[in-house]
Amino acid sequence: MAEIFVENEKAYKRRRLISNIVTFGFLSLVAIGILIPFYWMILTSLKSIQEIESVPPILWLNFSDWKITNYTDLFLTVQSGERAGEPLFPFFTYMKNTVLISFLTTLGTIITTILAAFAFARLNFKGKDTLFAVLLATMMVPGEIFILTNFLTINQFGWYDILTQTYTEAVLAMTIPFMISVFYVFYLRQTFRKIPDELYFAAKVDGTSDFKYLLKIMIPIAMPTIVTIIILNSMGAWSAYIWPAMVTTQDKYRLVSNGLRGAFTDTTGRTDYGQQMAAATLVTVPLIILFFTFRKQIMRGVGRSGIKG
Amino acid sequence: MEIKMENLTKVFVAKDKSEVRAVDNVSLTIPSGKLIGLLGPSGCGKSTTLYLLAGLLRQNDGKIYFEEDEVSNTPPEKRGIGLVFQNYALYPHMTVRENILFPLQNLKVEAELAKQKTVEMARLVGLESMLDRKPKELSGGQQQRVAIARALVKTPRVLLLDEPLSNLDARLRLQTREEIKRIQRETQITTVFVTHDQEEAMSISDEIVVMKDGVIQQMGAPQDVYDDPSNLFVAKFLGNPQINVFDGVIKGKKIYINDMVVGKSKLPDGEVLIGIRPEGFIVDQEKKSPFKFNIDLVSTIGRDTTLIVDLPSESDNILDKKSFKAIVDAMLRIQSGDEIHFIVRPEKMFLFNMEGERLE
Amino acid sequence: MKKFVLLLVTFVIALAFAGCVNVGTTASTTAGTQETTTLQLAEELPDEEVEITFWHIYGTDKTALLDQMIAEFEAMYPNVTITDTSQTDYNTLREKINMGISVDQVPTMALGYPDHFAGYIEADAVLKLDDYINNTTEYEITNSSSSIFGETVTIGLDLDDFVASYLEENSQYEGGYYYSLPFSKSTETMAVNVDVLKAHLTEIRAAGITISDNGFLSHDVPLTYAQIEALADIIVDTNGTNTTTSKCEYLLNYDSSGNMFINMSRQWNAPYTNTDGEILIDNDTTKSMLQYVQDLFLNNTLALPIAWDQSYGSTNFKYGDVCMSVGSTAGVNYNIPTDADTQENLQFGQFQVDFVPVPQFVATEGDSFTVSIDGTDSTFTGSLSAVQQGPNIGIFSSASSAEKLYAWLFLKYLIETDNTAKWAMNTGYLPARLSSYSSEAAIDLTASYSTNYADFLQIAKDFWDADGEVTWATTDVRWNYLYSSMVANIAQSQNTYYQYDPAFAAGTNSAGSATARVEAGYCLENIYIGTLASGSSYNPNTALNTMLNQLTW
Amino acid sequence: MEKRNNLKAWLYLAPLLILMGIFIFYPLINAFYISILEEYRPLAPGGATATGYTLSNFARILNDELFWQAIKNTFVVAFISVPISILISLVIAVSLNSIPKLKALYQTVFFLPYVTNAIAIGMAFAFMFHKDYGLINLMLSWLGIDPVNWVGNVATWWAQMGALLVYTIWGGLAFKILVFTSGLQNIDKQYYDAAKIDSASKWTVFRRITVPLLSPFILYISITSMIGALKAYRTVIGLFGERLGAQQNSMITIVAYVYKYRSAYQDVSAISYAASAAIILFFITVVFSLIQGVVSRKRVHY
Repeated sequence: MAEIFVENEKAYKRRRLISNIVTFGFLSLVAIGILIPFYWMILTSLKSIQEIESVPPILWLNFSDWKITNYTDLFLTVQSGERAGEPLFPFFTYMKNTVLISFLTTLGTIITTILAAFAFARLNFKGKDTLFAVLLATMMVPGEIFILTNFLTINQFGWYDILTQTYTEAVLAMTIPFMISVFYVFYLRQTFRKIPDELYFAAKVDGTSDFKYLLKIMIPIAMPTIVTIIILNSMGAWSAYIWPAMVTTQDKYRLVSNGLRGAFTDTTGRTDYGQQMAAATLVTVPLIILFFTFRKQIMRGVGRSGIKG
Repeated sequence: MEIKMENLTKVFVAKDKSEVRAVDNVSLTIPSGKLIGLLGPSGCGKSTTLYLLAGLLRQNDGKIYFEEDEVSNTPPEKRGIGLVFQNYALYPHMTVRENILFPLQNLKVEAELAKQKTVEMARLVGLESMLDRKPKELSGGQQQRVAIARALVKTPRVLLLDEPLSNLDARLRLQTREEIKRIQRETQITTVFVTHDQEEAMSISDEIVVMKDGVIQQMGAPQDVYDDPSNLFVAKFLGNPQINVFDGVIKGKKIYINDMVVGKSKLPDGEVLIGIRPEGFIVDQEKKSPFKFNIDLVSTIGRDTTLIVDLPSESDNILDKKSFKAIVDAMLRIQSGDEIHFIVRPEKMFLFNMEGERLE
Repeated sequence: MKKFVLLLVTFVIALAFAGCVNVGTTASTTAGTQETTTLQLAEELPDEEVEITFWHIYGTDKTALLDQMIAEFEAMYPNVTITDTSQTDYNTLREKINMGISVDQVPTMALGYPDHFAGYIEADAVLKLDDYINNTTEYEITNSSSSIFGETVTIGLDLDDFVASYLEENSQYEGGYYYSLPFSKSTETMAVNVDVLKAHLTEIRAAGITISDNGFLSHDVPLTYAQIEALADIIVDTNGTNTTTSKCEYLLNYDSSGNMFINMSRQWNAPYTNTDGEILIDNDTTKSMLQYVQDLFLNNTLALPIAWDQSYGSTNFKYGDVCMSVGSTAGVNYNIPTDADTQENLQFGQFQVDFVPVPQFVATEGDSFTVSIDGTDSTFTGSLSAVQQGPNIGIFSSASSAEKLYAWLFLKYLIETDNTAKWAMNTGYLPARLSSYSSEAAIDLTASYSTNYADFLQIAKDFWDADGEVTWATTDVRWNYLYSSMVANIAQSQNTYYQYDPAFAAGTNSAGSATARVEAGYCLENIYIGTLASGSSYNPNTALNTMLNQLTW
Repeated sequence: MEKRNNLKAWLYLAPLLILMGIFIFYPLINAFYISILEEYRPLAPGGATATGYTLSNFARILNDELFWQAIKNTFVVAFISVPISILISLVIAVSLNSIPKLKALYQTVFFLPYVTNAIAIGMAFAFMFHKDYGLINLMLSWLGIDPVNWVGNVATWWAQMGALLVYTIWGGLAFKILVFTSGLQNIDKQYYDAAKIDSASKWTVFRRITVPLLSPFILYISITSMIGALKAYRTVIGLFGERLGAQQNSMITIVAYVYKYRSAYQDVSAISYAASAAIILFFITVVFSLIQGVVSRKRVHY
């Protein structure tokens, strides 16, 4: 039998306090660790070259010392050439493209996902389980395996016309192959399956068609999941860069990440960290704003997506 | 192990900042080696009291002693208690053996001994053959017994049971009730048993404690409390069917219900509440008693007949509900529509003031 | 079973969309086997609207001049529109063209390196230019609105006016045909910190090196590596830059490790690759050479820009970490310390910079030289060699005959004597034509300054003749062109021993010449890292083996 | 169950299946096909050609030192970053669960890396790891540790790997923490009360209650992050740029290896090498998933 340990009120409170301090201390330390790269990125973007290259590094800049030239330089107009009149870092063009691509991809994904999830959740057909297993299995396949063939396919479709590619074609090439997500089908199917059968039978008795039932009953009920899918999927376009670079012929058709790739180097090949960080900040900020706007949905969605799919 | 609670108070603060005094200034001594039933309707604070004893909740005020040890600030793991949860809280990923072994491992009991104790305990609760099953492979009753075994294996000073039978079906409940009683008797551990089921509490407990709104109403041996409730709440809470409560008057040492004399009292004149247990009615076969009614419904089960009497409309005021129940001998063959004269057994009749406090 | 049926069906459906692979027993490559048809040109110069696309990689600084030339050309031929597109870098450019070839979508003409063209030739996508070069057709311009109305345009091109090694580079392909013509050529020169040399005049002269009183080395006779080693003994302080004794931490930076490997292989007559695509680096001379280079690395005689985490050593040359730096002639001005630099970083202040030819092992072709490798002297036969680099322009065969014709005319226009000179003066590249050196045409370099190429070259000569003590006013525009002029002179002095590396596409068992060059660079970098980082397992042998592993299989 | 309505179901599935057929199944099969083609020239005029079928593409990959370097790097990233980040995020999730206040704030902060651009933050990390101007070495100097050359050209392999691991772990925490906190919320609090009664120490509770009860989540996370780690690429690009390492290719990963050949497909068979490498990656992924599946059957408790 354990020895009985009796402590007084004070000891109890102290113990609670220490345990709280340790916990909060640990969490705060991690939180700082998480935030540091963001801070460092923004701080660097506000420094002059001299400040960036000072040793030891400057950890804090007073507001009055902020240099926004790194940002303004990004928007300096190119004097001549193909991109004459456009900014050095065509942030707004990239943003516009990214938002459009993200919107279209998400729209397409939602449509294919809802239809397929409905079929898997609600309808009964031959080979359903096998097909579902096959689809799930494709989630394991590294996407790299597809990329070359897909490029050739896009070519066959006439969307990659090196000389005459239009914006529409570029958009098609960037969106159509990504209008599928087995993961979301799986995720939505789970939600659909939680909707009681009785509702379906009741609707059937009322003479509602399957499609109407999907539209009027299932989709509204599953709305939180669908919203989650929409948000998660829209964020994807922010990170995409291999494919957009591959299937677009012109810089102005590309997405934000592609803009970052053209590493900001000065004429001697030295990295211009200030400009680089300014561009990185510009790319990061919209996402962060989006995140804070939909914080609850995003976090709930991602959390749930992790719980058994 | 005697348990003593002194002025124990637990206040919960809800999200809207409103306060609920779940346990309100409770002082109570639980004698060593007894099985105590902590009884009350849901929300009365009985579970909170149990959790305070366990140390899972922390009192806002007051003290708890196990014998002479004050354990008010002792964390649960150091109080030396065993607790059986309402839904058992068996670790789903551990086998029965592991579940039982777990507390011993935590107490660093020597492995060989721990093993032996586990088997002993499993034998005590009759689950020797199930040691290697997972909880979900057991029936509710079996799970319950594993929970008890786990609570007992470390030979706790106190065993606490939180509504341990509520998840069982009726038959199992009876059986397990006996089991708990047997085990408690064999181990002689001071046991506190929380339930909202008065029948359960009364059948199993050495003593019962009736609680309401965080306050102890009465404590005593089950039959004592039943026979001598200290207030209307206790009287109503104990007994099935429930006690019948009538509005009555005392006039000149006599007790009247609707001008019908039902007994005598030394109390001064005035309005009272009269509680009469269903078994307190005796059918006056000579039909002399003025206390008479037409019977509405008769149901006979075995040797008892329950009479349900709908009160005439003009006598609305005599009862807190529209009917009362009387249990009489089935041999009387009473049928609905019969007019029956009742005599009330004085020991089954309790007088309360309008606030529900017991008079005399 | 069902899922296989399903997959099979999908497969069949999908195959209907995309093209099939033609699997045969013989490869259908036709490089060099095409017939040498004599080009039949139209009677009249076509007057239909012609759009020519031209892909390059130039940034804004150079596209301005290019745009100007395009505008001029379009004025001459009003029915022609030239769309130039920068593909930002050579890899993208090549990748895009390669993709384009498979789907028959390529620009009319493009900039490219020989190995790019080797790939295009393999895919039978690029035009054999001999048909135009040797063509005798002449057109009279009758288009009334044209600025060259009434003039006669000849199709043929006189190759005699081009630097011989450039021509060799552009006709090294199978069959000896021209698939491209030199456009924007460059070579390597060596920048020298004159102030540091000047501080050690006596010691340098004692080592038998010619040096002027103001610290200028010879601009005609290259330093030998023996002299480099001697200089290292004098002005390298391995503990770091020592400004009080005017010593640098390293003697010589070499920007392009790939160039260094290839060029030094030639200087040592060490086999590297050949036009058949054979990888020949696995030989004793190369191994000795790498051993020697490692010794240079070890005693800080030689450094690569990775020593400072840079792609180029020019910044650290300015900063004074290194006293000499070999780099492309196109990047001269990055070596000059100016007011724009952070002054405290300039350990020697704004010192005088001079440019000299790249170091050689021998003074005359075929001489022998002796080097000490790990303390043992070995003798080799050497060659003179300087790297020749810079892109050429080719025309794709898929264009219509009118497009090809105008593309050719445009190409011809770009490499016209005057335009070549202008391009050279503006960009720091070197003229591909000999006549440019003596081009009489004065070219407006700025609104207020106009010169011809000969005068341009004279700027440096005047400066050198005065041993740096010129009396030009600080506002004199010649200061702006001094360093470009210097490297142009140096380049000219090197052009008798320019060498190019053989271009070839990847084969089934070995990589292409582009990969070979890249791996050659890694090889030296790996050796260098092996000398710098204790954790590296690289030495000359392992680095060479890695290179071999990457190039052959 | 309702009657089978085959045709209707396939109609609903059609948009997904058609797209998958074109962009997933066909390229998948095609990759296998390409990988066994001999002297494949996808860009040959008049259509792709090959001279026959062969397994030599795989042989070439397996003889390539760089491929083994990629395997080594990828495995080190996977086997170090995955367990560490799982452990850290478990501890964080458990700590988060135990604090009464500010939970939402901390959760939000911890989630931030999830919603950022891998390249952008990678560049920020690269700069943080800069030998002279970076924050990491400054912080090390506070602890009296000499500056380390993390991502510079002459950085040792382990220094680079260290930087890559730090970035990888940093980027991977968000999702794991979120999943684990969601998982923790799904655990009945009574088990913890029971454990307290059973005198379990905090560590015992963590080890014997929390971890086993979270095991389905841990398994899910370890499979997904293992697969994710095997596909590491953007972290390397973000941190080191196209050089894929402080020295050329020193941090190359399997996916980067695939891309290396993707961009070299003007070369004969280069695409076949890329396909072969992708297929090897595919099999590695499958093997890992299977192993984890088997482990799960033994170790995941319910």
